[in-house]
Amino acid sequence: MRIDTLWGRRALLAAGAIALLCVPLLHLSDYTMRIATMTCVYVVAAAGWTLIGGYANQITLGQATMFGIGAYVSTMLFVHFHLSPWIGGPLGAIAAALAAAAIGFLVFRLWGAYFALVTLALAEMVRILVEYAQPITGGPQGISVPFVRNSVWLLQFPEAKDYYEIAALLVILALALARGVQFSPLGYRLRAIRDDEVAAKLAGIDVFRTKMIAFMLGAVLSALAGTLYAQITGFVDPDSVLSITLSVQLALYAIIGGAQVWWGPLAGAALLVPLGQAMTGSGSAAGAGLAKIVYGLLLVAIVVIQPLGIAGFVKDIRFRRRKPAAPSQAVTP
Amino acid sequence: MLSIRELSAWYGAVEALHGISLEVAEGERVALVGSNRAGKTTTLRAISGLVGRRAAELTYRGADLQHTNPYAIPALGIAHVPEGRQIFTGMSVIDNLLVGAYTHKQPVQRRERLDLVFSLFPRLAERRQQAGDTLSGGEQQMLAIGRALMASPSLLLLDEPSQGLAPRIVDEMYEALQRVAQTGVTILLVEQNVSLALDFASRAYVIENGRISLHGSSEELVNDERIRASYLGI
Amino acid sequence: MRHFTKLVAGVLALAMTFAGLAVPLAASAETTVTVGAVFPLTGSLAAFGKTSVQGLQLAAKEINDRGGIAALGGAKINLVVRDSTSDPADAANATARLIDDVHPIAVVGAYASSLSLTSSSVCERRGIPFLTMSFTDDLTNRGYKNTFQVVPKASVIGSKQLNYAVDIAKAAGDPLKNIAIVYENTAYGTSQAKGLQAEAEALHVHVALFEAYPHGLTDATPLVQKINASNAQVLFPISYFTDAVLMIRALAQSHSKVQIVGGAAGFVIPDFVQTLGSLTENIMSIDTSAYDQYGSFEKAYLAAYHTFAPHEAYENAVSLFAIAAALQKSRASTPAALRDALASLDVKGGAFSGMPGSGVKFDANGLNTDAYPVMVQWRNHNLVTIWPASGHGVQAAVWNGKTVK
Amino acid sequence: MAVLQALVNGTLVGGVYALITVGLTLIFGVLEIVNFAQGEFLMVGMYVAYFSYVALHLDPMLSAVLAFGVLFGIGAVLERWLVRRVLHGPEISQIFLTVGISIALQNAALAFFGSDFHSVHVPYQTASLSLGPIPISVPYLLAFAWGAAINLLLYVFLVRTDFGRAMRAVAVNAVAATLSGINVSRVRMIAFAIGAGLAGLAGAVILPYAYVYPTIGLQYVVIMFTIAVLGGLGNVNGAVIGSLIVGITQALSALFLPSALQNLVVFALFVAVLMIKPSGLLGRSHAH
Repeated sequence: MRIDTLWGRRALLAAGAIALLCVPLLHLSDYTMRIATMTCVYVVAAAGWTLIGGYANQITLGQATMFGIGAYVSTMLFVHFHLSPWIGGPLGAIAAALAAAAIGFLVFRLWGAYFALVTLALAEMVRILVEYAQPITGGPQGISVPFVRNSVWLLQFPEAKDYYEIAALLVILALALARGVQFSPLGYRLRAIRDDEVAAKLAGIDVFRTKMIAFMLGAVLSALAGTLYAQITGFVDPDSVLSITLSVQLALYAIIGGAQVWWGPLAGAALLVPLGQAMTGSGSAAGAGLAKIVYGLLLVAIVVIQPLGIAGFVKDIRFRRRKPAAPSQAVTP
Repeated sequence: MLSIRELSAWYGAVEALHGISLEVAEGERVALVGSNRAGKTTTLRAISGLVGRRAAELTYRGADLQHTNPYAIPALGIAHVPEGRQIFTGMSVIDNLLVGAYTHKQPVQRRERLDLVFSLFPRLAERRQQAGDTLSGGEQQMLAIGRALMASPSLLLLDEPSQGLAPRIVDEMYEALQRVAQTGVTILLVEQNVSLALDFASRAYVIENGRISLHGSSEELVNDERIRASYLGI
Repeated sequence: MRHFTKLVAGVLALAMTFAGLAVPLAASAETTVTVGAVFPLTGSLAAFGKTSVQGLQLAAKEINDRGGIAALGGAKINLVVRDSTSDPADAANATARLIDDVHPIAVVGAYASSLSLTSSSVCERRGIPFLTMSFTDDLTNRGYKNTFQVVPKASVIGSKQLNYAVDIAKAAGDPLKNIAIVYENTAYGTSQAKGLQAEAEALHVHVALFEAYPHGLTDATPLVQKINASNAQVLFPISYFTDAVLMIRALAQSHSKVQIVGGAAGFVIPDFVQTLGSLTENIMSIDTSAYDQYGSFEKAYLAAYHTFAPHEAYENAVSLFAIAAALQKSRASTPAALRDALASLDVKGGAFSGMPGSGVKFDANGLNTDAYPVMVQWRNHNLVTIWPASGHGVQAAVWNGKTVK
Repeated sequence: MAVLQALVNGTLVGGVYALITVGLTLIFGVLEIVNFAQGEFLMVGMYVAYFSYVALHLDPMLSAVLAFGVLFGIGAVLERWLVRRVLHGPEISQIFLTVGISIALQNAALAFFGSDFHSVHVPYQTASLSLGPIPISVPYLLAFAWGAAINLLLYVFLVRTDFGRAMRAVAVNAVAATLSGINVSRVRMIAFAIGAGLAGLAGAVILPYAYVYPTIGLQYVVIMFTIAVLGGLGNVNGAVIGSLIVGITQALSALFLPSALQNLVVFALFVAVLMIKPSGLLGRSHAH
């Protein structure tokens, strides 16, 4: 079945969005809903990575910085000034966008591996500074978000699952943005940069500006996800929201799902977050270790077989694409 | 010694050569001429296995090149001087030459080859410790040829040796190539400068859009109307 | 290509198998009481999660071997262990899942303060008692009804670390004037160092060096250079094992003779003496339990794991013993009833003897008010309790080579 | 005096860093991929040395050779079966393939060796020599000596031997190297294997003053990247210079700044250098 008309596609997307919002009607267990909620948070954060890392192939290993800024700014405003996360979250997003502008200004002229490693170093610098600025940030001890009361205005609910609808709405918003960008002139410019930056420049694209817009938009998404994360877990510390591990994870979700399409983060996080959770169930270190070996091997297998991730597999199936029979061996430099 | 029948070649999925046939005999100097993007470079790359290719026959001294790994081809006696020189930047002249002698490990033989190269291109001897990319264009071309000669080839594939060089340097280069040929090395030359090529070679093939359109002795071709009109500008 | 598709299929199949294994069989509820345990079994804290779980398992075995909970018809403790990983959010997830899956009557966890903070939040929201031996003050500062901290909190540990050292130094006739404090830049390090610093100020001891360093050092020489330059009489390092090892080796290399008074954690585990050997001789450390008083638990641990029981193993066992005692007293069959029983618990001696104060009694915030820290010292590859001098079975301290009477 | 001591310490540590980093640099130089699993190779090397010590009472300074061999083998296999497949693939695959390998190795170590900390006991562990009033740590000195020896050997190998020259040729221009009769795939495999082997060797050599557990690689990997990029990825001499700069910077900054900010200075230096020279101190510029 293929739905090719514009209205058909729109209807399908709307149905998907409604389905996402209706998940609580299934009466799943608290834990399952908790994971569904966390998955939504990571979808949004990974979508932030996709805008720059996937669409423009600027592989940043510092997206946790944006997530962390979102988590910290809203939490600090909440704890110190009793400001609702509904205000603190957007302020955090603005702060993340500004941080993205500053970082982008430094790194956008670097290519490939250098870009990746410098974003990693800058993210580490942010983590060190947050740990050092203890009076404001709580330092390495982090900040516990006090549970004031069950309140929509304070974005405080007793259970993680109660955040589901908000998280799902944010997912719809984030994916709508990602999809909008993908098919907009900005998306074409980003793709041109991904395919060949020099050619894009020659074709008159303002490469720096294009990357910057995508990076800042991505920062906003990841920061909003960070705000929600802080409210759900009730605790932020540098190790959990500013770590290299988180940066790598966000990129992984996007890549496994398919970094070049808007729904990649959704597919990736929806597969990996529950899988990762399922694997931590084991009660012994050896068992837990073995489970995570599988996780590593899965990643290895996917990048080797299909660098375009799940989206690549889907494309192969939809177009029954066959590679032309390769003639005898050729060497590429 | 080099026999090619029905050779086709691809860049990815794009076919760039459409079944060309070509012969080079022991000790001959053969030129392959044609306009830009006609398939000259691709032919040489197909012989060396740098592009995907298929042929009814692609043999050198009886060895089937289609079933030989690209890196094993130089050991059969074929040395390829690629388009654009492709010297190893950042490595010294002497190191570039020694990499060329990678398949020839005996020190005595290397010494002899080095002496030969330095006698052909004395300027390389002067600059032996200099980094390859600090040389002038002509010197870089000499280095590329010298590197190929280090492997003691019996067949030399030359891709556009005159490209981007001053006329005086080109003359110097071709004088050196004459001397190389006199040592018994067979030469298959790709050259955009057709008069230069026909001057140097005894036979030539004309390639157009991935197909051989004409071939014959250099004398015949120099006098051919079509050649004179299209390539020699007479 | 095909064989890679197979590889993916294989990997997925394996993953599913693990996922399947993780779902426990429904426990037969009649004769067992299910207690959850959430500890880091993977990631950088895995080593401590492992020893914690070992302690819990021994405690469960001891309780069950003695006939289970007599008041509940000899019900056996069914301990269900889950990996919190070393990440706070995952610790919360693991706790939520544990509660959904096995409906434990209580949860014990999660060694590290950051993990316990999120894990206890989940338990609070679900009304399940959460027992912990994590140190941080935050745990029992939040007004939670269901969090019980069996050990003294970090600020108290920090202040006693200095307080005892001052007393020991005075008893040795070498009053403490000038000290160096170095601490790892983590929740544990900073909160304990603050307690230490406040106490130093109160007692007018000069802090010549107050230095945080990033956890996970690759090289301790710059830090050691600073320590040596401070000319401190005593060094108070608050470190996990890895940094402690680098620091003590680098101190030895620089011929430093400074008296070390460690801040528990890395200084009081079997790995410490196994790795550093005789370099540990006479190193002191503040601690939350008294090794020489563990009794039968100590013997059982030694027999099972061939090392002495580290404090986290014992203190987590104490959590389980406290649960057992509360169940015995109240015949509780629900988490809420158990919570109330724990809140009014007051037990002494027996299995609790290894806790200084040898008892468990929680205040309104869930902090064990019976517990206080002790000073321990490495002697001939063993830990002995040396302070407060009035305690039971306390040995004489050795201060800068001098035996204190 | 304190400055002098810091310089000596910084130089020693820098020498050790050079040993740890040189493999990463070699791999990038020849294969143009950043190996995120290099820290885990170091970890495996440490375990090799640890188990050699337990089973055979071999000093890590000697079992370093064994660690090199083991990691050489692992590196060769990984290159042959996995890395090779992404060399011409998108950058994303290149980065995340090695990330996947590192996750798998870390957890394999956890599953098979357990989460305990391990170290060795050697007589020189806490020994130090005196250079005037300045004590010099013997284990650091030995590790430094290994670092110097390895870098010298590698230099001689790359400059004086045919295979080393071939490796440099492949790094610069794989097509021209093929035309010179060099089996490029094999050279890359061996370069990766040597790079992995050197990480293993480094792991063994630092074991006398450090310790090993499954996630130890994470502690070293960021500093490795910093040094490699600072010196110019792919440039072996650059790695040595970068190592010394980082080692000395860390030691000196500790004199004036809180230890907690020590790495901030290193990262700041690193970012600053790249702003001025985007390919690192000795890096060649890339036409990408």
